[in-house]
Amino acid sequence: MKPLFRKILIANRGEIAVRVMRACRELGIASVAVYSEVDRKALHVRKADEAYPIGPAAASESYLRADKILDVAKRAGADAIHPGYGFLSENAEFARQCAAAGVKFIGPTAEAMEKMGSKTRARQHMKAAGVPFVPGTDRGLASIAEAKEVASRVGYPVMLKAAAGGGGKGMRLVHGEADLESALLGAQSEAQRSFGDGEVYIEKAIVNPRHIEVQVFADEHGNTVYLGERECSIQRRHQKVVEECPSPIVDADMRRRMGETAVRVAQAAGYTNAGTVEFLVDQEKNFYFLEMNTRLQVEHPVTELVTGLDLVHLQIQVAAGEPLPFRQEEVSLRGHAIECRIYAEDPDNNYFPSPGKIEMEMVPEGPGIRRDSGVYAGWTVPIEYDPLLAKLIGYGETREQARVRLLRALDEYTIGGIKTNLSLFRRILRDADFCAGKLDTGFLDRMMAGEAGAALKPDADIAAIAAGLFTVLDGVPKQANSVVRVEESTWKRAARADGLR
Amino acid sequence: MKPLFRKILIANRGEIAVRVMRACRELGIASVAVYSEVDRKALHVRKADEAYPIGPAAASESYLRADKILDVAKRAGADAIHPGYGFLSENAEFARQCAAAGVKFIGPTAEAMEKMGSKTRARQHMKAAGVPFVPGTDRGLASIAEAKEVASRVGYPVMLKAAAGGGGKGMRLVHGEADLESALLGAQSEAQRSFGDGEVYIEKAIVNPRHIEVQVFADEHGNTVYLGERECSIQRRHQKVVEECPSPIVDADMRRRMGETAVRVAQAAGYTNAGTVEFLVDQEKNFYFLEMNTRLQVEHPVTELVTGLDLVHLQIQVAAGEPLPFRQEEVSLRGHAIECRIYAEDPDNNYFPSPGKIEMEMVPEGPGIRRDSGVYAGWTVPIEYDPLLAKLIGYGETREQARVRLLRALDEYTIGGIKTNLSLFRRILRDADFCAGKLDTGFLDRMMAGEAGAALKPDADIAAIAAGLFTVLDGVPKQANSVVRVEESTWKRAARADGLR
Amino acid sequence: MTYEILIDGKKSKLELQLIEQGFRCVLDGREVPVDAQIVAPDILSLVIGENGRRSFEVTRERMNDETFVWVGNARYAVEVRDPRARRTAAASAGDAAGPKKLKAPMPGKVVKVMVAVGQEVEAGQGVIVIEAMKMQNELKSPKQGVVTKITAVEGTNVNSGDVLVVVE
Amino acid sequence: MTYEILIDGKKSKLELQLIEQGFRCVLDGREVPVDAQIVAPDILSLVIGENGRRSFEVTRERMNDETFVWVGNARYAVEVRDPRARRTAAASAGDAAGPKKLKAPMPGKVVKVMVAVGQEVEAGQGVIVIEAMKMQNELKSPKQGVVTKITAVEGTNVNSGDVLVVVE
Repeated sequence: MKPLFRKILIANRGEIAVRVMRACRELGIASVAVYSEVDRKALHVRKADEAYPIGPAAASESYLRADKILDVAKRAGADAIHPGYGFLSENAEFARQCAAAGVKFIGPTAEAMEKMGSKTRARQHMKAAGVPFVPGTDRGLASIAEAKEVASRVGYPVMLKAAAGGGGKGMRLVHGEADLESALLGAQSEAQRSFGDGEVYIEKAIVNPRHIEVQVFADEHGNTVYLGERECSIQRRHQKVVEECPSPIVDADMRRRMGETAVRVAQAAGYTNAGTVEFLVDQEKNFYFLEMNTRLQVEHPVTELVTGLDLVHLQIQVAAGEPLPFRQEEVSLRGHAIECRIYAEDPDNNYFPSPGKIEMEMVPEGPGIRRDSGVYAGWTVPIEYDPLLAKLIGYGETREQARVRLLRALDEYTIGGIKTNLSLFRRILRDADFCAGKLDTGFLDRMMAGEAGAALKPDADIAAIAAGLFTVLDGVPKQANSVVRVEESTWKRAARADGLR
Repeated sequence: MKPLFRKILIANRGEIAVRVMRACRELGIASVAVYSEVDRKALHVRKADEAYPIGPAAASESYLRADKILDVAKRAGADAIHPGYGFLSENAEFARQCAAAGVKFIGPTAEAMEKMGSKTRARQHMKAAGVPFVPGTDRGLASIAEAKEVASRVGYPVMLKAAAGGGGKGMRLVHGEADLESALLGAQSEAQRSFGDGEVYIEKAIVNPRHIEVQVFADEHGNTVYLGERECSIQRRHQKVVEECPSPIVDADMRRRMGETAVRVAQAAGYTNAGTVEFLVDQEKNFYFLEMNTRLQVEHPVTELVTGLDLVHLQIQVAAGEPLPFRQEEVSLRGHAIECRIYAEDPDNNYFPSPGKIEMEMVPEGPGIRRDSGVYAGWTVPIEYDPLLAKLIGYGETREQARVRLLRALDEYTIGGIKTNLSLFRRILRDADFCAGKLDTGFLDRMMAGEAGAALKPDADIAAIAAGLFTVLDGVPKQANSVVRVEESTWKRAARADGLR
Repeated sequence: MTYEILIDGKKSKLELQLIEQGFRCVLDGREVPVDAQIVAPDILSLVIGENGRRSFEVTRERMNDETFVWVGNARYAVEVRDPRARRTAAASAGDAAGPKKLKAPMPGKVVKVMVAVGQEVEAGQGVIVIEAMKMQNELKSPKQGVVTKITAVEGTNVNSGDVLVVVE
Repeated sequence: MTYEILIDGKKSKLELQLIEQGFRCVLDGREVPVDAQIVAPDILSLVIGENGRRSFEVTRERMNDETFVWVGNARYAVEVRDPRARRTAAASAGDAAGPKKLKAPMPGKVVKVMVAVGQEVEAGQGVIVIEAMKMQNELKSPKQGVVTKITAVEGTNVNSGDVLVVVE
């Protein structure tokens, strides 16, 4: 069998670089790591077949430097580049440079990225493909009369937004017609002040939406499929924290409708390889196109576990020109998977990032548990990059089984030396709304605002006894010889040590 | 929801005890460990909610002592006992004592075990249920004429076996009628000498059979299902080494026929809970009943991965009186799983057991990999028990994907301080016959007899350089403070140390 | 041997006496049957009790100059005072009256020093901003007083536990 | 610094010289660009070469008094002779003429001692049977000679590396 590629450069770091390298190893393809000055000892360098330094710690001087990465690809003789997520993964110019250098970019074409890169351009393409958007106007409102007409047509509450806007300026949430006129005037003058442009338009306000995304895959022969959805409503500071597949509220019919819409989005952009179409879903389960992510997502493992597919293998196969090895009707979802993103952040300090040296790591294993990690005990998590340490994914026959398996795995998981958000997941996974599948993008803020239930610390006595015993046993000399006699107990050594005092 | 049980005692040790405890934790049930004198620090004691000593290292004084175990169950207030595999798991008397003590034995009834415990009794029950056996006679041959008649009816080659036999005494393989008479006389006189009983019978000789088994599950309400098969032909000294699901040669029709036969076997015995029906399969894919294992098998994870079910959860649910939560037609196999049994044994010394202290363990993780382990770095593997350390299981969309994922995981797996058979799996999984699915019970002996291909050692230069560097770096003092400056490299410290010399 | 042990600030008295099969353990006057084994560096397996022998895995974590133990999912700050070293321990226990050091709670880059030497500060007043992983964190004065020393320099990296400012 | 290194018995000469950015490494007269980092105790990350910078993870394993390194899946027996300690190393290298110790290759129980002190044995002749995990293993004499000492006692447990018999 001809190998798909000879050598793949992974233009990334952390868990995703390791995950791609594992796929390369499995497919008999050599892997090339690149690393910044602070990443020489990183796990992705240890796991690679070759490794090249690309400059200082700042990503702008290393992982974002297309020129350096292409230079390494040339030196190493790599015939493909996997960009992972983040960094250069959605950079059309980089994809174009790869093509020019004769190195296959494992992802969509630069053209497809550009079609999706700008929200307004994406919107035009998608409208043409009949993709649903949040109802409203695209252009500025000419009068209060028009505003009233549109608002009553789409239904209250509505959101007024500055056309030139961003950052919440010129935005107003309006609950009924009585408030519309003053809100419009306020929004227009704020927009004028902020952006020098008073144009304001209306969208239906989606209250407490769910964030649900559809995984799509397209080969280079015109075949495009959807691979189920992911529920990503549990977010903090617009960052996903927990994702699952399938969504607790999506049934077979809704899945098909969302999936077919997502496929139309991909086809309208001439999309190839893995991509994700994000939707907002309102409380009546209407879904609206939000944007397309033109790369592999962090949360792809939940889709892998439920579809039984390996998305990175598929990415590499499709990039090598192979057709998708299955048709839409052969894709089936079985069971349920939930992912927790383990971050280096301090739960006692508003989840502020907590880089530093990992002094200890006890990791979970066993039935239904997958861990994709980018770190190890002894590794110093640098201050320069994303705080994602690892992803812990639980699979089960049912959502409930996936949940309890994850809780069991969290019990087995300890990271010492730096702070992590492990305790957050213990709380989320036991939350009544979570258990009931009642999720929306406000879930996490509501949970955090609620009773913390004062971290359970029932074993202070045990802690006290253990603290004393650790102190006593520290005084026991380590054996010079690492082979310990079966019969020889810690106690005998302690007794001898005591005798010496 | 009422918990299934309040507290389960696990009457076992090693990986299976840990695996059952994980299920207990997931189901909200407290777990009770028992341990012998050498197992105080064993992983199953560390993972349990409660732990009780039950005597000296010898299993006959501890793990096989029904009285001690039932006494612990009473003291701890356990309302169920999970026996794991081995030890007391197939001991009908123990199951009966549990029932008498009011503690639920998680497994079949004593009566069902007894029906299956004796091969001749099992054979009678199975004949009545129309289960296929290797063709031949059940009773002694009256004459050479009868022998010729039976042999030509079942077809050559045939096996002559002493009715009172065992250990190969009084056995003869006969390839054609010309050899039959002298072989029969020889077998009869050998049987007479060995057992005081010259009775000899004929069976069709199954040449290079496959060993394929069917997982069955029965609840206490009369529902019995089969959960696919496992191919277990790769054996050494009659011990399974690699198992997979599904079998490379079983198609949907054969699976249904084997499955329905296995269900008839279970029903004929009034069987409940998890059980396995073992078959010999000849080269024409005829299958013959061998025996029934009335417990959870070591290799159950491959069935779990391919069916998406958790067999230990199911065992506990069924033992608590719940009906099976699915019907036969809802069971589906998806993908392929392969298990490697990691043993403490020395590949350079005829795979002789190698207990001792595990000084180092680097374990594989990531997509499609499950590891069920009973050990940890720092643990001393005792000399008294089975050498199974852990099970490494690979899952994939296809058999090939499972295979390459396992090979990748084996690359990530290092155990130091004791010898293990990890290298054996690297060889098996790359063997051409294995890759082609050409398996039978002679596979492993043939492979071992073939070219070892002289263990590949292409990196002696790297080893030499590393050995020197380790020696130099040993001279570098460890920092007193565990916090290492990001900027401070090993080299600077080495330079300082050098300067001090 | 008797220890004074602080768990999350709460004081206990622990007596540990070496006996044939391990330790005799008395916590605040109550005898607790304990079977303890070190299973790996900083990991202790404890079985507590006679009937109802509960099994615990306790992990010790050292972070900068603090020590914590994990019992299951819960993390406890611990301080052990050896009676023989009592004077030292007592002397080093800082109180509100002395100088207080503000230490970096995590590695990062000092992006702003908001005070000057000699300046009066309130307890809880922001004095330093550290950036890590693209987020900024304002560190606050540990007490009311006067800034007597500033070791943090804007634009430089610091490690977890480094002293940044001293307030007296 | 120059070392004599034996890998699976094959001798190499390795020069390691400390320079600004690490080591200058010359193996058997050939300069090899090396970037080495200890990532954990006994685990070394090596990147070798200038173009085609190959990455290796090398793990050191100590078993009884032998040392091995793993490079990928392959395990190499190593012996490092420091030139400054050369005489000691040479002196301790046993040869066929001297006494040879038969050591237990794994922990187990001595079930049979098949020789007596003063008895002549052939190289490869079975002298001791050890049982572990229900399997018996016959240990063979390391050389032809006379049994001068037997420390193994039937029915007792031994550890890996324990001397069982000396043949001279």
